[in-house]
Amino acid sequence: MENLVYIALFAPFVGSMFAALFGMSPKQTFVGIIASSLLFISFAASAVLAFHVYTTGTAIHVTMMEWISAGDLMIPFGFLVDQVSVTMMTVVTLVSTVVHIYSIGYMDHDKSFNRFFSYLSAFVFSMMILVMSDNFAGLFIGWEGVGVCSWLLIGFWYHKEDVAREKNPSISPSWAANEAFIVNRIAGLGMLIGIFIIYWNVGSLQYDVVFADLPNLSSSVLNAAALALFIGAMGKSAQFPLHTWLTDAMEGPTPVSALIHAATMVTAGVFLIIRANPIFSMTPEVSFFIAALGTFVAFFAASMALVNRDLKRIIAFSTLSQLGYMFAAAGLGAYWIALFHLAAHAFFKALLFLGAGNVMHAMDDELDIFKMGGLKKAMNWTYIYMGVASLALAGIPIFAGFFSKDAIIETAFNEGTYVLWAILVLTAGMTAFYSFRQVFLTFHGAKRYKDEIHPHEMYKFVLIAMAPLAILAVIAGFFMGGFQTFVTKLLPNYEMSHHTHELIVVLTAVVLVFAVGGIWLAYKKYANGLKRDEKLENSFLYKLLANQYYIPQFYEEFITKPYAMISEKMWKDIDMKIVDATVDGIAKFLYKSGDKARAMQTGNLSNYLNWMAVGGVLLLIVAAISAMLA
Amino acid sequence: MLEPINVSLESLNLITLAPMLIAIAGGLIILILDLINGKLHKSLYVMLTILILMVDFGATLGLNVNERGFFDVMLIDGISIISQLMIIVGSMIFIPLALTSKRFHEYSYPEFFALFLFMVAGFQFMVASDNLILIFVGLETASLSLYTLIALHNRSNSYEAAVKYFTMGALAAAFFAMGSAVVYALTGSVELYKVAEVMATRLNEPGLMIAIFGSSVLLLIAFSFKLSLFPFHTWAPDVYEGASAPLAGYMSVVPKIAAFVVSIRIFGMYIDLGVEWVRIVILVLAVLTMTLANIMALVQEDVKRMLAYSSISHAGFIMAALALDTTEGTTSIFLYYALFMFTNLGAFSMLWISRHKNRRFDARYDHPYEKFAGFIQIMPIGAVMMGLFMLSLAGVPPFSVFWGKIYVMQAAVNAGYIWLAIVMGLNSAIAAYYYLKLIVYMFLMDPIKDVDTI
Amino acid sequence: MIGLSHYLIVSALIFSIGLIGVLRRRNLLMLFFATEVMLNAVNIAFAAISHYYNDLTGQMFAFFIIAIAASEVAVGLGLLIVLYKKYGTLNLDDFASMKG
Amino acid sequence: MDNILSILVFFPAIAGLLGFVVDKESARAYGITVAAIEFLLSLWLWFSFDTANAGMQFVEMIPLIPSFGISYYIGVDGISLFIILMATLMTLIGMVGMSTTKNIKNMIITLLFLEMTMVGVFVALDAIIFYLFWELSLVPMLYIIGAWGGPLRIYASVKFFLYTFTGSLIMLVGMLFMAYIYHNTTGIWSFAITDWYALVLPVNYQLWLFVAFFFGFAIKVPMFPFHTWLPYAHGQAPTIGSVILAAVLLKMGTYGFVRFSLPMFPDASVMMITPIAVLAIIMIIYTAMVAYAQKDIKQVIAYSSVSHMGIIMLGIFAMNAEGISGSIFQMLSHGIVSGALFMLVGVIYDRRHTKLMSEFGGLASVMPKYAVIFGIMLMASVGLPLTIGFVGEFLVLLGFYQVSPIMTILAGTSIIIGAIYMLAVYKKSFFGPVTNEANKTLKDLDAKETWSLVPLVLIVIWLGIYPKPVLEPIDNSVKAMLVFMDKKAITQEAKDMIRVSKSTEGGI
Repeated sequence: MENLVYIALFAPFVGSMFAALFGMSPKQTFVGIIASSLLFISFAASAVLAFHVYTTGTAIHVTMMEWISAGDLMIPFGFLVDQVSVTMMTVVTLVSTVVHIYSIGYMDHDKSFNRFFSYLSAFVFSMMILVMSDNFAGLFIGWEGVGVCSWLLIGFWYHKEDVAREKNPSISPSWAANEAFIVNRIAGLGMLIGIFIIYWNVGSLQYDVVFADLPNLSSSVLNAAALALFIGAMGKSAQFPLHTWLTDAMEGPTPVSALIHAATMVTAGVFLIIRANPIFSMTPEVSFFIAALGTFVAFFAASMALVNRDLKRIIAFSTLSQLGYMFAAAGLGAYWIALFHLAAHAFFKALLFLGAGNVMHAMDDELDIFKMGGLKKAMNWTYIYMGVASLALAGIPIFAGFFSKDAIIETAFNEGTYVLWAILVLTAGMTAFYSFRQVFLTFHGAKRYKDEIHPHEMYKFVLIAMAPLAILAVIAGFFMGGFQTFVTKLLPNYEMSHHTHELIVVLTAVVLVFAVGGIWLAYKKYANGLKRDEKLENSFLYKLLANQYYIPQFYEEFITKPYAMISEKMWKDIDMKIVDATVDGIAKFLYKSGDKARAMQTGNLSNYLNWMAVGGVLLLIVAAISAMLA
Repeated sequence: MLEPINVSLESLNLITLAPMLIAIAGGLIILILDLINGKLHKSLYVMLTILILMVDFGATLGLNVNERGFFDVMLIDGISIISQLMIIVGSMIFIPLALTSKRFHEYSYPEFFALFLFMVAGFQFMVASDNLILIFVGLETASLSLYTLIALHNRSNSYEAAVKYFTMGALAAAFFAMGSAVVYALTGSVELYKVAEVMATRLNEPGLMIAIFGSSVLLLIAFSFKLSLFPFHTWAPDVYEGASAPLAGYMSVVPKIAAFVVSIRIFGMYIDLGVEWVRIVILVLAVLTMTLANIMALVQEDVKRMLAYSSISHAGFIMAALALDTTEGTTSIFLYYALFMFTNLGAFSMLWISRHKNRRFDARYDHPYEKFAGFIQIMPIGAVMMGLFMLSLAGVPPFSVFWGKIYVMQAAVNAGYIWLAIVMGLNSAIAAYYYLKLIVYMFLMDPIKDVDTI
Repeated sequence: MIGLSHYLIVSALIFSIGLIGVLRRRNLLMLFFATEVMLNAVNIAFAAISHYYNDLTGQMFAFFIIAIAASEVAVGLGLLIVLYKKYGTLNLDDFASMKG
Repeated sequence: MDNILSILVFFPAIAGLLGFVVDKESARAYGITVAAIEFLLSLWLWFSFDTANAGMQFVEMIPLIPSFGISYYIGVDGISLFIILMATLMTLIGMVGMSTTKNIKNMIITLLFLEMTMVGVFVALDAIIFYLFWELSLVPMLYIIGAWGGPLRIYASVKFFLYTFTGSLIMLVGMLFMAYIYHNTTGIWSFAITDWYALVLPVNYQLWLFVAFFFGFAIKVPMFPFHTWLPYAHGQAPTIGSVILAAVLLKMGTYGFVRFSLPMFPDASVMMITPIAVLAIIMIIYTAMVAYAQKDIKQVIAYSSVSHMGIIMLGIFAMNAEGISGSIFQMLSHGIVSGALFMLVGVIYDRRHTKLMSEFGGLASVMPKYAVIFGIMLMASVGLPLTIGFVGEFLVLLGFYQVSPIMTILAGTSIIIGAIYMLAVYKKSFFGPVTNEANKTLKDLDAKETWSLVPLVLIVIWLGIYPKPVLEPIDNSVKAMLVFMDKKAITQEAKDMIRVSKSTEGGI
């Protein structure tokens, strides 16, 4: 079994290195194929491991070697395959495999094809480290590793120029990449602080040691650690106020968006909360804060998705919103539900993104859904896939999202946090609306795209590769029970109370009414083509939403620009004019006084003789003073 | 009234006089040789002078430590032997430079060598006696010879220099004489060891403080002049500029050794007696000297003048060690000067070697910095040597003056004068600038071509 | 009765006069005279003190001073002659080619 | 070979002297060979080094001035061993990648002398010998900056020399005072650092001495506000000068703190934690912001050096093994990474004769290999895990967290603002379309450059993944030092603050 762990972990790495070998050469299809097959191997290994863990119920723990040891600190490269990590591994490798195969088709015409696979596999490797590590430092390796890969992949088309924010809200791929990296670094600092707190209070960073030692810690320490770790999670999972990078990250190639910015990396924050659930379950205040923030983000992101016109950004907002759901669940203590939603979401959201990728491919990279329409005929399969994914996202029964999301909403009710519950229900309706607004605007109605564009369906193998995701998006929900028994061997179980159980039908019905209502509204408005409402589009609220509450502008005006300005000032005014000038000033002062002093050297003998006399007097004075003092 | 005094030859201990007598005799031999044959080449005189100095050196080495001689006016203690040796060695290094000269004719005068030997004898008298009369005679013999040697350089600047030096020297001599008179009035003796004894008994007499005060200040003026301490240093830059480069280097070292030895004897006595303000006055002088000379050296355009100011600053350094009046302090003076001697003489000699007949670069100066621009390309070995001398003067380890510097600083620290050590350190840092400036010109700049000044 | 202190006062006065001469005079020759005056003031002091202590050392010192003053004059005048030949003047203010 | 240290110190110097004879055309090959032999010798030193022994090894002692207690006393422990290795490595790499052609022979000879002084500083166990090499290292560097530098080279080199010289003279006074106290207490003159360690000083003496040494070290580091010589020196120095300056010379300052200040003045060091940490945090944040404002790539890296040195300073004063070991490791990592970055800037400077970011853009398209290596070094510089940059930074911040959480958070912003300026550089120069016509025909790395950079990349990754071979000896020596400091400290605060690792609690 140990070998399988290493195979699952290192197969993507080998794939990445292999692709990197050809990184600077022209496109080689076999690079993509080999990378994909290696990922499949990794997936297979993960699946076997999952089966093993499922059947035996025991975790596999391996320690590869020592990494850092200094003082009392000892950090190994240790890997832990238990119920939680094996779930993540399977989901990650599965989605990754699909995305890899998809990319062979999607990146077909890109000259940096090989490089792309190198980055993509490297990402999977980092993600695997993140989920498999048996200690916080190892988690942090993966954490930063996925950050870098995300940076590389968002900025994959680095050669694009910066444009004004009005033209492209993300300015340029390289800009978006840097934004993502820096925002994640802010969160990374929080994470590091969390690690420090844990180390200095426990003396180790191993999960098992730390969790065993938690009861000995004071609540303030626990709160601080939980909060710091959550700040880390906020960055990676793009929670408010660190959310802006996620929509900008859509500058990357679509498979990247599907894999990294929907299915896997962004859920790392949720994973962290689940992984560290012993800490969070001991800090109810922080947990509640997480739940509240999650709920807020769910609503907040959904509201922005309502009016957005960018195909990928809508999905990005929906990702953000769903992450909010997951945090809400995790914050309320329903860790396994959060994990379940995480997995289900990974399937349908990746599917949705890949579908969007197909559309982009067909539309010559057009992203504005106002300029699409009527694609149903040309892209039947894509239409079906996206429809399925949207149904799942909207939480329509039998689809995966129905089970997972409903459970979260019920949890909110069950915990007695009715405000959260109400918001989540409302958000569910909004989710249904914007998902179907997008589907209808894209596929229904008359065509609004330019005539020179000839939409066509994606390659066959790509469509086939997407099938597993579609199937899972439909059926994943039925494994909920099994999943619960599986992961609750490790995670605390969460059952609805009796009271909730009684009301379950009513609760489900309420959610369904909102979901179906949302779809119906979207259908009414958009199914028969786009009818633009100038008045609405000019209203304050619409503009506020369309401009993402002006938060990016706010950041630019109040953080980015002042930072640049202060930096400039510090350099030119403080460093040059004060610090350096003082040093030079001392030198100049000495030099000037030299100039003054040499004036005594007139060259005139008479002056010199006078100086001697003056000197004599001076000596007398000094002598007199010192004699008096003595 | 007058009783006949029987003087036995043994009690005179004439051997103590031998070194000086050898030098004087040597000078006379040279003069006589010139009388016999006026056409002898200077190389003969150079070698002869070296030989005489060698004999002198040997004679000094042969002296027994802690003896007195010649009516007890000669004092042969460790200080006197070591300083005599240093004076002779310094002179021996200086003299061969005469051989290199082709264009300047001062070295072709045999009188030059005779005067030089008399001067050496004068210095030796100064250091080998604690009798104020003999010190005075030695001082004047040496000084008068030195004035003449400067004037022999035979340029209008050198006359001006000689006259400036002479006039100020005469004034200083007067102060010295007056100071001695006051000491004599106080104690009835001019032998320093007796003076110390008598003064120790009279130190607490009321009203005498003024006299002690006067004597010390007058003597201090005289020696501050010799040691070129601020503000009695004014002659030094001009005289160094006017004198030939090696002589300037010589002046910055050897006469100062002699003057320091006398200062140690005289002012050491005062400090030992517990006259604390002498120490304070000397410290003030020392700090002023090293600092002001340093900052004046910063702005010099001429390397020779810069070196002049730097020598003044170094003298300030040493003077501070003198004020400590500890064994270490005194030792450090000799160590410092021994190391400084080679370096500074070397630096001045390099100026001598690099001289031009015409002032190509500057209307006034012989050795402006511009002249040394790109020196490494013109004269690589010379530039490297000059660079080493500069680094050494700046106190960069492991070059010689660094060791002198830490010894002096250590002495200051040990005597409890940490602030003094810090002042010395900061001054070394300031000084590094102007030494570095020359290095920068020599190594980092390109030669200036086609300068059509005079 | 004229005592030691009177001699010393006279000596100090003459010394001061000489000093002032040195400081104020512009002509080199006069300046040399002034230094001679100072040395002679010292001689007076030495002679007087010598008498007071009934000790010959002071007189010896005075003799040496006289001798040295003489040689100083010899050297000094020699210098002045060359200088005069070169510059045609003995005014101090004219010799200031080296400064700074 | 017991005298391997002496060989290490003097081999390059003698080779430098002999180098005068070597023909100009072959000077480069000669220099590389000598540096390679020196590096192999230092590797040998590492292999014969006893990792388990935390004390001084390969000690040589020849009295020079016995009456004054000055001796040629050298030795190496885990703390200095790797800095020596880095010095020899960076000299070798620098020479391999060197593009200077003007006066190449002088350059080689100067570099070899510089190598002697660098190794000398790190092996010296006698304060005077230490000081000697310390000061002597200024001279070759002055020459390198002054002779091969940019338009302001003379100003920059003189400023560098005088600034550091001033600081070290104050340090010299401190050393002399230390020797004096030692003499007063024991009656013996000694400048041996190990002897000085044994001396327990009253707190006020410790403070004054600490301050005196501080000036020497802080200017060298350079700590805020003494850092302004550095941007000039780097800005004007030729590539090789910047590489050595950043990689090795700056480390002398921080090494000095570890070698002198901590074990000699434990109480004063503990008392000075807050002031030094404040300065270090200012260094970290302030210079990182200044770096962001720069227009010139090299200046960015120069200021980033100051920022990283702030991290190192912080770690040294963490007073626990995590922080100090991390600090020393960070010295190595900063040496290698900033050295590599300066070489990378040199690569582009050789091609375009400009270092202004505005001149570039889109380099990743024309020079992919260059972009990759730059990218790796950038990531190492911002402290990405599994690169060398992370280990040190992580340990330092971890270590200092124990001292002050708030200050650690402030210092930790370095991982954010470090990323900001480095990514800004990368974006401006490497990303975007190739707008400047002159950049379209740029050649990618040639063999010479690749050969000099690839080893560094390998080290960056190797030590990022498996730092143990280096970290372990460092850690052993640091632990021993902490035990010693704890034993020596006289005030209770110091004893409380100095944290002895559990594994060494019972003493060594």
